[in-house]
Amino acid sequence: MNEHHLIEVEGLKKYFNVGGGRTLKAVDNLNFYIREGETLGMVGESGCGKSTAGRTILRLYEPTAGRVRFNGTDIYQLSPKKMKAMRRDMQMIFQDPYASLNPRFTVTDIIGEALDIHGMAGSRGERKKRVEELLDMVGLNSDHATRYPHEFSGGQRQRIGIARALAVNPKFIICDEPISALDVSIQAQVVNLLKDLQDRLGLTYLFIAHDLSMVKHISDRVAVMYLGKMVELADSEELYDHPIHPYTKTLLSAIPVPDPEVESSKKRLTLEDSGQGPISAVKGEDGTVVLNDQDTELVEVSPGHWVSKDYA
Amino acid sequence: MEPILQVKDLNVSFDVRGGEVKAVRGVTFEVGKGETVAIVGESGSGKSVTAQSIMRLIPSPPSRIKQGEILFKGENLLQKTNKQMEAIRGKDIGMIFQDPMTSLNPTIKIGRQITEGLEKHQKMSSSEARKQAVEMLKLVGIKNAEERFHQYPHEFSGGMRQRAMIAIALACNPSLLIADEPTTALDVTIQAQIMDVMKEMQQRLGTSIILITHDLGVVAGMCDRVIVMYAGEVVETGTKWEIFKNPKHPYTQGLLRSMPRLDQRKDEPLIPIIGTPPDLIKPPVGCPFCARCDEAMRICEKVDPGAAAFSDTHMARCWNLHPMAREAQSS
Amino acid sequence: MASDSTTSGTAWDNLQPEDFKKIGMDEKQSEIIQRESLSAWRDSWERLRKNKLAMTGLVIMILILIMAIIGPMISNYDYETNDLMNTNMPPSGEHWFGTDDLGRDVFVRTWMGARISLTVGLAAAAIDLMIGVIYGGLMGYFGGRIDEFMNKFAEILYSIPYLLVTILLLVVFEPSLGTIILALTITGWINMSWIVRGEIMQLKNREYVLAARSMGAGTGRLLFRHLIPNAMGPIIVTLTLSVPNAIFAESFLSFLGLGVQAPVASWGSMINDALSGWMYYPWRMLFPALFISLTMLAFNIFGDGLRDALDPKLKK
Amino acid sequence: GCGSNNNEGAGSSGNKPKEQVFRMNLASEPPTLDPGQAQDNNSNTIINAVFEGLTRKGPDGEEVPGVAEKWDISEDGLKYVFTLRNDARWSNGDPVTAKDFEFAWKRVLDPGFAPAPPYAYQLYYIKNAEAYNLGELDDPDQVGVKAVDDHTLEVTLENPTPYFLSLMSFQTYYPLHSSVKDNDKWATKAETIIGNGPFKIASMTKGQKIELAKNDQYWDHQSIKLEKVHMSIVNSSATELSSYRNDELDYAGHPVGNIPTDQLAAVKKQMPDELNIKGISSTYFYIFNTTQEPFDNVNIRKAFSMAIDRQAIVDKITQGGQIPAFGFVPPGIKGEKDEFRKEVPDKYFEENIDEAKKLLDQGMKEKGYTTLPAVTLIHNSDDNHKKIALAIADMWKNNLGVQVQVQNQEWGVFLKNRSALNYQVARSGWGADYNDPMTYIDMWTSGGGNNDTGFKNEEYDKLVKDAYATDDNAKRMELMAQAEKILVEDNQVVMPIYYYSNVSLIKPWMKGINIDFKGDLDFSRAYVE
Amino acid sequence: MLRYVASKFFYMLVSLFILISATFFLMKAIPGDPFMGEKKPSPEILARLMEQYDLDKPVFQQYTKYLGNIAQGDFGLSMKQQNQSVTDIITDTFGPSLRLGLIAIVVAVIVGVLLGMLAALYHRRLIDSAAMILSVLGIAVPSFVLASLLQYVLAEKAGIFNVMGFDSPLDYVLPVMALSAQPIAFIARLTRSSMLEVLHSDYIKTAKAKGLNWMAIMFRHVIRNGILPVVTYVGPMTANIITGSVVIEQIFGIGGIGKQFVDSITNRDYTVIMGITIFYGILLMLARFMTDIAYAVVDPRIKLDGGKEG
Ligand SMILES: Nc1ncnc2c1ncn2[C@@H]1O[C@H](COP(=O)(O)OP(=O)(O)OP(=O)(O)O)[C@@H](O)[C@H]1O
Ligand SMILES: Nc1ncnc2c1ncn2[C@@H]1O[C@H](COP(=O)(O)OP(=O)(O)OP(=O)(O)O)[C@@H](O)[C@H]1O
Ligand SMILES: [Mg+2]
Ligand SMILES: [Mg+2]
Repeated sequence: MNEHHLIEVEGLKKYFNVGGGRTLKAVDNLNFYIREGETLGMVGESGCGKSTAGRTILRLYEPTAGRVRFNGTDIYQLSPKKMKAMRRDMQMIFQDPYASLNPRFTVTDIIGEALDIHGMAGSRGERKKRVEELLDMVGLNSDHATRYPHEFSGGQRQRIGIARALAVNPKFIICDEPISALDVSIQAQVVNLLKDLQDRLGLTYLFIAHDLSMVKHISDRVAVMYLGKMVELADSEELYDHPIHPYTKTLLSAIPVPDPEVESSKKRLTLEDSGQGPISAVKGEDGTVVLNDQDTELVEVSPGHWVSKDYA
Repeated sequence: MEPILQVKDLNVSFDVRGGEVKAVRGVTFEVGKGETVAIVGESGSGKSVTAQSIMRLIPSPPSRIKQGEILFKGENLLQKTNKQMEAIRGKDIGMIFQDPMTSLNPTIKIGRQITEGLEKHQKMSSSEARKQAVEMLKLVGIKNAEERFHQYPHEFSGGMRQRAMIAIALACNPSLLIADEPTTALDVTIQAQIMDVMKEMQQRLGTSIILITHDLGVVAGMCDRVIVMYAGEVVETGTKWEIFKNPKHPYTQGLLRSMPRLDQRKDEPLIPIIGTPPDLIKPPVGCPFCARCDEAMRICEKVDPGAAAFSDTHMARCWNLHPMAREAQSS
Repeated sequence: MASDSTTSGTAWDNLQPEDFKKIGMDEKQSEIIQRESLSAWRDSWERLRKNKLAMTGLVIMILILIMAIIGPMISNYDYETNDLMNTNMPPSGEHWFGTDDLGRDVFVRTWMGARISLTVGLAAAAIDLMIGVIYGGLMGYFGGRIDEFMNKFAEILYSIPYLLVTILLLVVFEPSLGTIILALTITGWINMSWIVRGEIMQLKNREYVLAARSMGAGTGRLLFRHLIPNAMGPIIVTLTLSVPNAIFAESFLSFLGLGVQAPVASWGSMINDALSGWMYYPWRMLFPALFISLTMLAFNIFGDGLRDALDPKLKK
Repeated sequence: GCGSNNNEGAGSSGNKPKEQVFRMNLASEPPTLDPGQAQDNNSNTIINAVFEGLTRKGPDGEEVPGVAEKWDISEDGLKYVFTLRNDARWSNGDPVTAKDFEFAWKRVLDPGFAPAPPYAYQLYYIKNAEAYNLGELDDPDQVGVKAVDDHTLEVTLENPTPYFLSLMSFQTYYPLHSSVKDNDKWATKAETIIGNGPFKIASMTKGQKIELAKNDQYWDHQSIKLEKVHMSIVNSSATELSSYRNDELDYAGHPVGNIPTDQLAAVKKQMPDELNIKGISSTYFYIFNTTQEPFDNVNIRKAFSMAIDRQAIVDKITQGGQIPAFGFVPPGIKGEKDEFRKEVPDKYFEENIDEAKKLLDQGMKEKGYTTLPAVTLIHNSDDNHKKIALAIADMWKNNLGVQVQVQNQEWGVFLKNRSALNYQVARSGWGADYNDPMTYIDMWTSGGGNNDTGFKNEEYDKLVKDAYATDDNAKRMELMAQAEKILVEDNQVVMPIYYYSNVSLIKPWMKGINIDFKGDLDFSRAYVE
Repeated sequence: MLRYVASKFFYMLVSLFILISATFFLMKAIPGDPFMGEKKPSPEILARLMEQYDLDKPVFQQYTKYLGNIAQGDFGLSMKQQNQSVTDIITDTFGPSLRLGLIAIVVAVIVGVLLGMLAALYHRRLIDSAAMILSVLGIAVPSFVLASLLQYVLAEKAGIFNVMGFDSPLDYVLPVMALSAQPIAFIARLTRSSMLEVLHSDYIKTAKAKGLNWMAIMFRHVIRNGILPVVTYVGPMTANIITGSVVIEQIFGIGGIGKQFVDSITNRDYTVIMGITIFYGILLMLARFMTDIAYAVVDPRIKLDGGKEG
């Protein structure tokens, strides 16, 4: 890890038009950077905009406003052709290992597609070799190459997804809840694999999850999102030990710990529940957009620990 | 504690194209009055099938309850007629399903979905049922219950829907509540709230709960006893203290080990259980966990282990618990 | 629970020490996949094959197809030669399906009619497929303004009186089978495109599509490699329905006198010719009607089976 | 058979109506009930029942007094003076006067009348009628029709016209009530149709049925026995026959309906007494395009015409007692004394395959063909036309060895193609407007509006012109016979196929129904027995 | 809501305009004119007729004039049926088609849904197969064949009904049967498959877990959710059926708008063609609109002015 900022996100906004002239501010003014070789964890309630943020950073969604710089280049300014080339450097691993693999493709085709798109496989043989190499890298063996996704277990599928992401030798991978859909006993396999790959290939991750114990385990720094905004960002140890924002605190207190002793002595915090999910809170009753009134600006309260201005 | 539910040697199979899926194989357990029992286990290990067999809700065909007894308050549910079951469902046994998004009828108002059961079982008039339902909504922590009563499920957030589900399941004050992964689809904060609601309800109404989950964290916070299932079998049961502090079965141990602890060091890798569970069309002859087990021995491949008891409440099925296993290893 | 007792019948005692030898991990294959490897298409075919009803449909379709090919060859008659001395003869050893009002052999005409009707049906379906899938695919893929515009266009086309278009086509082009097929497909594809559109709209938000996009896949690749193949289930069902629909539509054109040119017959035109005297010469209507109905039936049940076979939801 | 299980038992005689009502079917809706506008059978059938001209047709086709009690014809045949009866009344009770005739006729001729009535030419026999109608003459008073007083109508003709009197029972010559003057839509509503015939319109349901009721104001209402006439409007001949069998109709078939040919054989067997076949003066024929290959050669035309078996067509296909035609003018048309066809037999050619082959060879030689160019036969979409065309094409194939493609065309397209001479062989048919051979002969003059063959023959034109000019009936017939010979025998411009017949079914209890030479249906004196 | 209706209305106008233009030029491109016949009018008369109906002008001029007229609500006079206004023709002939069509639709929906529900309830049993075979037959027999079979068997042979006519209520039976057979079959199949899907859904399990009996489950939970595809189908079908089936009208002698339309095309009765086309276009658009509303009524998740929520 070094101090080079591989990814810089500035004032990123992504609004959705949800009909009736209403706007849903799924991502509202994100500002952060990710150092090269670092893992930035991102946690938050379901629907708070984590996936949207991830997809917008990869320009799978066109942003409403803001800038994302990769190695200093603003990717939103790139022409389609340049953008396509840029995609080699930025990849994504998806949440649902069942939905993210085309059921009608063989493993070879799934992994090889990226090679085809970028013209990275000269001959058929070369392509095959590369696919086998990738399978090996994620702990699958080469006779899996001709099979179809439905023949694999969830953990294995997720590995295929990882192999696909690795095919183009990316520098940066967004992992969008890569383990949420997996069985507890399998999750660890995938997390270990991701960490291992990072060490070997020097990858940079944005790791999205809502399982905080996992996030803490894998991340160097953690960002907490709430209702489309980032409310706290700090080194993972620091964040877990000294949470400041009330939502972070609630979140931490809600983590179930597989230990009856801890659980029975634990005191849970609750945010004053508005009775509405985060989504409807944004929509408002009369169709107008209700903005939550927090200030979106983060201030640094201790070195590397940023929190929403109101709670600083 | 007197048992309210006893499941004895339950065997359930599904007839599918490739053959017979033996989804539940000889499951035996009991639930005491006012007790919360967790059933944990890997996906596909037969947790839901067991639960739905109790309610007699598994679709038949393709399913068949091949063998066993389910005694609810001493009466065998498997011998009840459909009509008799209708009288028990919802009234004596309530059930909450995994996915709050799909388990509520999208075209019927929340309130109506609660009063339905009340009208049927408590023979209430619609206005009485309504009052009761609003009461229930308040009880599960939904504010503006009167207003919410008239809303449709899609106007509720996930957490609220699951609360509504709880209100439906508990409306007739059942003596047993079966909650099949009630929080898997929700995020941690909401999950915590739902668990609180359930606990509170239990205290208030004295309900027995069967909580199905694969999240050991939830179990630790919520339950009295734990049943660990693997590949259609019960591999370990015990109080939560016994299971968490002194797990005997390698699967239980592996499960506990694979979860990261908050105090765990960064460079300390997680310890996964490698491999995948067996295909239940051809369940292995020996121990079903054998293929994934670090401690597997020759016998494990050949013979399914019997139960070894460690206390009145703690039992596990593993050859390693056999006295001879220790001898063989020490030698 | 009693200690040291067994729940199963196996003796817990009475074992040999070597049974308790550990087996190393390498002795076990950890990543085994039990199920035999089948491609998604093969898998669907397997399931289809086991569906008796659907296979019956398929067999009927094939039989009719075979008869359409060889039927006219195995008869001594041709479809157009009149025999005014032997009009309206009931079925006999001489004329298996009887003769019609010009003394033509109904057997030969039925199978010649099958050729025409099936050609019309299959060709119309194929064209519907091509246009409908591409148009619907583009609507669904792009969404938004483009979708709205294309959709409106389809809607308007849909409400233009079809009869006018047909007559115009028959005037502008030589009346021929091709013209009839063209007339049938000019609005026929719209339904298909709506189905494809709906399907693509759902599919395009699937994560594997997003994944392909994140890899830099272009529109063509997304549409033809990812989206359309996965919408194949509903497409095929619609397709199997559009074959018989086209056959019917042609028979309606025959009813209005705009169908195939005599002496060439289609099932529809044969029925139409026979309609006014069917009480006296039922065989003239029975055979073509029977085969239209059988074809419809076969296509319908086969289509149903195919949908089941292709539905990923039913996949285990 | 067709024994119905109706309440009252079996057989067609079982369900006879209890009142004096006549139930029939129209194959299509009459486009107009305005006598000045009507051109088709359906409209005429109703108009003939609702209106009455100066004369009407008697049971044998002769002219009997209608609104006119008597008439005088001048020596030169150019002036007719009609005396109207006193008791002729409109259905609202107003008297029918000579003015009503003058008004009606001039209305049709009025060049400003919209829409322009296509049958205005039927009035062109009247002096200056044509000139006025075509706008060459502005003063309507110069038209040769004049109401001298309420009961006297004076008509002056352009040329002597022997059949003029018969035209008085033709709808264009019917009177109109003065109330129609300022009501464009009078003919579209039952209430505003004021007639002077035996019946009045009781109700009309668009596209579905028309009901007539007896008109008590009619001068001869004593002879009218029917109280009501029900006309359903159904296009399907199978349905028509089916409802006839089911005793829902008392009459089925021509001229306003149809009996499916496929069922004729059965009908003949089951209901021989109810079946009515009557030859009428219409001809079914094919025309050759004489301006296009290969039918620009007369021998080829002849060969084609001689190579078919007309008897087989009428026996096996049309099955309705039609008569094979070898001439153009059909039977039933008056000649000098008797029918024209009896006086001038249609022996213009004979069917002869060998001869046909020879002629074909000869024709091909003349044209320098080794093989005949592709031939297409067009007809408009209709079952009967299709069958006949197929049979004829098959005969040509068998007898001449030529492959002819049959093509049916949508009505409008067909007409367009035919009149644009965009065809080789086309179906055609012609019915009489009036009872004289001229209605058949004059259409083939060079450039005639209905001459869709490209046939141009000066001799023919001259014969027609001469026939028009002469007032000698024998001479006229002679000239027209010569013209027909040129048309059929010498040039074979048309290939006659058969003379139509009127095929209908009449329930045994229906009496007094009359069908005239044209096939027009007259039920005014019918009754239920 | 108002906004929604207003924008819908605007789109309808634009669509209608395009429809009118397309149909107009299409119609004019077809050879023939309203005054043709076996006997042609004389050239002078023809010219006069053409002039009187503006047919002698350039097509574009005719088009603009026509647009102007319909903008004022004047659909003109029929060119074939003298002096009858197009509006009258449409109102007169739409009545029977509408009556017949509505009855047929009601019958089709009731019978179809019942049949489909029975089949779904007895999935894979005898009743299921019977219902489905019946419905496939409904699809497999061309309607004109069915109509003449019905006429022969039930009217001519059994004598229960009249072969034709459209006066007494009994006269509706045969055409309704012939007209509704196909929709019944389609609706039954649609209902069956969507009911099956609903029956396997989670919320039906919830309902069962409440201890409801099957009647309550069926009528309260299943039907409403299972009916959506039927609603989708019924919308355009309604527009199609109430605008008349040429075949059925022709066979049973019903003076409906379907027959009228085909006749007007055959006769090149331009004003009537245009009038009915516009009328049909409006009906179709209304049907779509009604379908949207029906959707919103049946499924509370669907909002008229935005997609689907939740
Ligand atoms: N294409 C879209 N159109 C409209 N709204 C969208 C779209 N995609 C996402 N949203 C909305 O944006 C908000 C943020 O969604 P997002 O998927 O980013 O949340 P998330 O934090 O990833 O949640 P989860 O943990 O459930 O994955 C949600 O309210 C969602 O409904
Ligand atoms: N309808 C069915 N048809 C065939 N097999 C079934 C059916 N339902 C369940 N099974 C099989 O029964 C076994 C047990 O399933 P069950 O749903 O009880 O698992 P579970 O423990 O609840 O898993 P999860 O945690 O994923 O809910 C699985 O192997 C599954 O494939
Ligand atoms: Mg997400
Ligand atoms: Mg489950």
